[in-house]
Amino acid sequence: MTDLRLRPRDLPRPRDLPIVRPAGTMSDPGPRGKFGDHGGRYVPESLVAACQEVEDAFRDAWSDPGFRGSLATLLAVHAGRPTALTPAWRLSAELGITLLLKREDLAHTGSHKINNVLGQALLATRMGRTRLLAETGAGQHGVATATAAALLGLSATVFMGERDVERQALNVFRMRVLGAEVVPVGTGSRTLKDATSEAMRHWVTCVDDAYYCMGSVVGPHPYPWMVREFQRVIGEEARGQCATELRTGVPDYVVACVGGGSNAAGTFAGFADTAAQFVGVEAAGGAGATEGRTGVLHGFRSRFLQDDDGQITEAESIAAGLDYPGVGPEHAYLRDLGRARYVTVTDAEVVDAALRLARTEGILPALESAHAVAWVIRAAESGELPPGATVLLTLSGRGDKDTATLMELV
Amino acid sequence: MTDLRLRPRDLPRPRDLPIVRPAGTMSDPGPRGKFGDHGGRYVPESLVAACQEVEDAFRDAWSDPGFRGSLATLLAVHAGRPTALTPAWRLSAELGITLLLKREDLAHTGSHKINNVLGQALLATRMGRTRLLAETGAGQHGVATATAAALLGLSATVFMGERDVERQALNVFRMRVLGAEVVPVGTGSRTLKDATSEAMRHWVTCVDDAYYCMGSVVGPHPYPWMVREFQRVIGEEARGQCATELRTGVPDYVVACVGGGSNAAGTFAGFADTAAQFVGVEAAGGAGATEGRTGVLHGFRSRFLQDDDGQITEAESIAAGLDYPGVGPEHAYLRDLGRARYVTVTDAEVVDAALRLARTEGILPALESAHAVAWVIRAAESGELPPGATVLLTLSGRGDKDTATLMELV
Amino acid sequence: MGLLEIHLRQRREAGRALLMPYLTGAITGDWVDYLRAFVDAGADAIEIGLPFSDPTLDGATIQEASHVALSRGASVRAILAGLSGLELGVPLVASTYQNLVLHDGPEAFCGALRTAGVDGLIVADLPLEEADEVEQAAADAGVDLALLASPATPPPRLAAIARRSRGFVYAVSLMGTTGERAALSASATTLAGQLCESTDRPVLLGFGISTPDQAAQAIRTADGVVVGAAIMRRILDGASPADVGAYLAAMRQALDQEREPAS
Amino acid sequence: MGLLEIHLRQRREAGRALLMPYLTGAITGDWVDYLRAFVDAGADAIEIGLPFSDPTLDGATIQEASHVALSRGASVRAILAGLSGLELGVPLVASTYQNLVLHDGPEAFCGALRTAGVDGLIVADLPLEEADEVEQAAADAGVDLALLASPATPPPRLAAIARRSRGFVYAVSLMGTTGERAALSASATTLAGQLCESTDRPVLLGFGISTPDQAAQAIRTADGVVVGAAIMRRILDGASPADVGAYLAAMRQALDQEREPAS
Ligand SMILES: Cc1ncc(COP(=O)(O)O)c(C=O)c1O
Ligand SMILES: Cc1ncc(COP(=O)(O)O)c(C=O)c1O
Repeated sequence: MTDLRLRPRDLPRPRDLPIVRPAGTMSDPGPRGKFGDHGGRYVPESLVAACQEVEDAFRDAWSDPGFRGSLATLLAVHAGRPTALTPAWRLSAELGITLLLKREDLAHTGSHKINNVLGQALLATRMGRTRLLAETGAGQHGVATATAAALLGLSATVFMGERDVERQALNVFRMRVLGAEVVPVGTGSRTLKDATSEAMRHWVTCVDDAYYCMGSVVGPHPYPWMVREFQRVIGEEARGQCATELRTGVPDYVVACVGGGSNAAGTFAGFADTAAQFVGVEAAGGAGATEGRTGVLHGFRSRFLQDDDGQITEAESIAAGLDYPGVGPEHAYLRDLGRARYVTVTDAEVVDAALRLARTEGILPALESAHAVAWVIRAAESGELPPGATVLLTLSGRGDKDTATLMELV
Repeated sequence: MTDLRLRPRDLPRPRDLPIVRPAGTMSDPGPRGKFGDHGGRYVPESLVAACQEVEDAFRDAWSDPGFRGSLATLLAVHAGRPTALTPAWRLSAELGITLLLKREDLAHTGSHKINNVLGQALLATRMGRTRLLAETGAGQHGVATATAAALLGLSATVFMGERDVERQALNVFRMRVLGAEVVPVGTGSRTLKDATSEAMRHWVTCVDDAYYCMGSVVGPHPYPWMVREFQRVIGEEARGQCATELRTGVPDYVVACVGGGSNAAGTFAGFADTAAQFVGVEAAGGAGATEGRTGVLHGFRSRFLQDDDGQITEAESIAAGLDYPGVGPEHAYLRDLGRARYVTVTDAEVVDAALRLARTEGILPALESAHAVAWVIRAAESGELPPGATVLLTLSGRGDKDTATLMELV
Repeated sequence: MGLLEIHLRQRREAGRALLMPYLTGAITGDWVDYLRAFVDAGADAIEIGLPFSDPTLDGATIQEASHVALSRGASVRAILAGLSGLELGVPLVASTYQNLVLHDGPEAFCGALRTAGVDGLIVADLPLEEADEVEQAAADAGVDLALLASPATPPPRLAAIARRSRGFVYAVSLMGTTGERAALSASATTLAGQLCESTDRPVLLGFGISTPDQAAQAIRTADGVVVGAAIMRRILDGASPADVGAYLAAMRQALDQEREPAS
Repeated sequence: MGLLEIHLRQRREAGRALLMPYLTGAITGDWVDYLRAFVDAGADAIEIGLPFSDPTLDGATIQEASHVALSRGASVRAILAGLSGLELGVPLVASTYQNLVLHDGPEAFCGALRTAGVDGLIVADLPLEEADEVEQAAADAGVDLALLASPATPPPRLAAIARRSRGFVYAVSLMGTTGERAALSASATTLAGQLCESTDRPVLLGFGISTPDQAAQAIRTADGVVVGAAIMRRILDGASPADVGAYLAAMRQALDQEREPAS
């Protein structure tokens, strides 16, 4: 290691990065973590102190140029940031619009999840934690968590519903190869919702050595805010890239798929102070923002799919990463404000969109990301998007993981 | 498309890129395409004119800043270049060396193959061809070819051995989703060697509309040279990145795996004028450069695995991409010159190395790339690499495609 | 002071260790019979779980119980209807998660509790900071909102919880979920001790208390115990109201003996 | 001028259309009997394939034949040994791929041909630019190295090929691999015409010629034909030397008739 300028022991180290302190929408939700009526910290008393510790550590880290510099370094040298902005030439021509793709599929491990996870893992290290806990649905967040843990020498325990363990055997194996322990969860629907519940139950038992690494802009304060901040890099990079690629500088529309909503939140955040119209695209079967009603789950208040008795219902989407019955609290708020719209597309539209993008641009998107593509196609073809409109779309991940699913359908 | 500065119809377009005209080793092999005794154009007369056309077009394009600019644009906006240079912190510390990874696994489609394919596809377009032909083994080159074809609106036909079609069902499906036709080849060993033969047979029948897109630094002149030039971007980027990361500027060793040898050639090319020691790592079961003897196959003279009668024998490696009985002619030449060494590692060492990199750096490499890692580990642990040595290793691709193979073993 | 707290204070002042058994509402067709058995065995109050689909503070047993009850069609409405008009002689405390409180709104929810004769409320995922609205609604309806304290709660915050809690303070004995445990944790005694020092409100210790011995040990510092998973485990395994009654009676006896060892 | 070319020129000058049947060496145990049948049916020369593992210029039939022969243990050495001392009365032309020529080196290879009584050589993947070394070795051994010309070869290059070729010029009738075809391609006639105009060396047209009619049509411009896959297909399907002889005799007759329609 004698000849390496960049060393792990240099992490975190100061860098002269200016720290952006955003104001207005999509800024700091304050000590209560409130996005309008949403958000908050609805956790058992046993977890209140742990959440507070995470919040304190994050506030401290996020205002420390050293931490920001280390994270920027990891994102660049390990995760491959900045990711490209790809003009979807042929699809744009077919649709009569200008479609730009922010290529999170090119990030290490294949989706935007790594941005957040590297941030949280670095924070965990700073807090002296030696272990990461996480929930995962499709396995993308689990793989990212296992990756960050390996990189920083932490151990990782990932909770995953038994049904997902079966459906996503390859990702389970990837996590294990990366050294993570995968715990199958047999309760409830045996999918993401229950994996999250179980991870929170486990967290209570080990708050002193374990750090809970949440996979989306959900959970108790400070998670929705912190994860959005760690995903902000998507929007900020895209903002700069659009400024170069587009004559208008800012796109007319900013579109992303919404499961919990982290890739969308990170993207929107980069354009919060612009006139760009925000569109969050949900799965028809997991449309927390579009069809959910106010509720509390997993530590936060937001919109959730529920039955008439107030029991949470199961989400059902071809995209495992969108199989969550709720939506991040900030999305519920952006919807209340009218700052963002939330729309849904069907599984069939999603499969068509994925295949179309593959054939026009040579990019097979994750089925999650294909939701955003599907909406743009529908909206352009129906005239809802005016001809010539400029659209930035975050392609949150690559479709390799979905090949088996597609093979059964096509 | 009204608001997009970067348009497909702008391709190719001039850019003020200086055109590097390298001299000395790893430069232009001349009109005969000779690397010492190796290389050349050993094709049936029916293909001579086609090869000449490709050579003429490539010479013309490669000296045209417009072509180079277009390619650079495609590589940046579509394939995600430059790729990161990642210090392998934890493994370096364990081995007592400085190991830097050139991250071709982060390139679009998951390996370095896209660099070459975008170059050739752009050339095909320039030549007025409407169709790409390619051979593929593991399917990485096939997927890259299908991707480039989709992006540039070309059709693609990919020849693949029947055994590989079975073993690599997911990549076959990816190619088809991208719109390519996959032709299973049932002759001979029903793997890469035979797929290549069959693709060449097919090419003879359609030289006027089809462009043969070769997947490595093999084949008749100008392919070994051209593919090396298209892969040179790996070495040139790495050269610049090493200059920043390493106090010495240039690494002591430059290491890459060798199937046909394109990722190695592209990497070496960036360091041809330095004192860096080049090491090409072959599969013990596919060691054309290490154990092959002089021969001619698929249009070029080089080293090939052969039996006592001069019949080509089958390569056998856990890494499908290294399952080729020969090696690019320039590698045979670099070996003759003593400029590069070629070594082998066993399947068992490769699996260990892949798992070790996953656990220390959070990067699961392609089994092909894990060959290079395996050699570095062995050489560092045996003292063959002096303590403190600086090593640049090209990580040619990601391991996702190999998960099924690993699952059976681990 | 609400009826629940008045009742618990009176019993405590009478020298009695408090016993609050738990039942997941509508766990069986004859679930109300369990409540009667609880009273007969000497319960001082009864906690009724209003089952939620995603009980993040509950261990395997109460998760299973919630699941069974929901599969049988349990709902807040149906359970409260089942409680209405029961004259058990001890106060009832509803226990649930915030999503169900929010469903018709805290006011309607607390009003419904009142109507059903429920005097207290526990919301597992409603910490101090988020409690205002429910606190107000509960107070308006005359329902005591009992807050939870945990071993992770720092002392100043413990005081605030004790101050704002109504009915009693629920001391969570350990860092974990509900469920039987082999022994009472050290943290249980510490927490109960801290709480009893900072408030004269009844302090009930819960989570993991499974045996008469553990219960007896618990009330050396706390005012009483909550017994949940140990009961539900038996019921899920087929125990009748009489069986559970016998189990609780033994616990009652151990508690009484602990308070008055001589008699 | 080598023996092969002298022989072919003599026959052509005698007004005879040249017929060169092909056999994959060692395709069966009695493979030499096929050669005798070829001669009896009126072959003017015989092409002997030295099978290579990776015959990139061959279609399915000759690929299969090569594979069968190699599976039976065929090798250059064994095939040449089998040819040694055969007195067939027509010249033999070895046909193979460059890797086998290179294996012991062009000199040793050509020397071995000479020793076995082989007068000519065709190397499928050895175009003009790469031919020097083999050309020299062949010349030194007194073996005629016949070069191939194809429909894609531009005229100036055709001339160079015709000039440097020895024995004959092999005109590849179409852009494709060896194998039977339903009809003679237009490119065949064009190419043979161009070649015959630019050289007086015998021009043999090959690739795809399968029927007596096609052969007759071919020699309207070319000096003769090579018949390969059509023969090997029959042998792979079980045809005996006599069967193949009959097939070739019909072709011989068609050729003769085409040259002297009156007689
Ligand atoms: C590729 C991809 N996109 C999107 C999502 C949804 O997450 P979020 O809404 O937080 O961006 C996931 C979750 O697994 C994912 O894997
Ligand atoms: C990831 C990867 N690395 C290496 C190779 C070998 O090719 P080359 O030696 O041309 O770099 C392949 C071929 O498929 C590959 O997929």
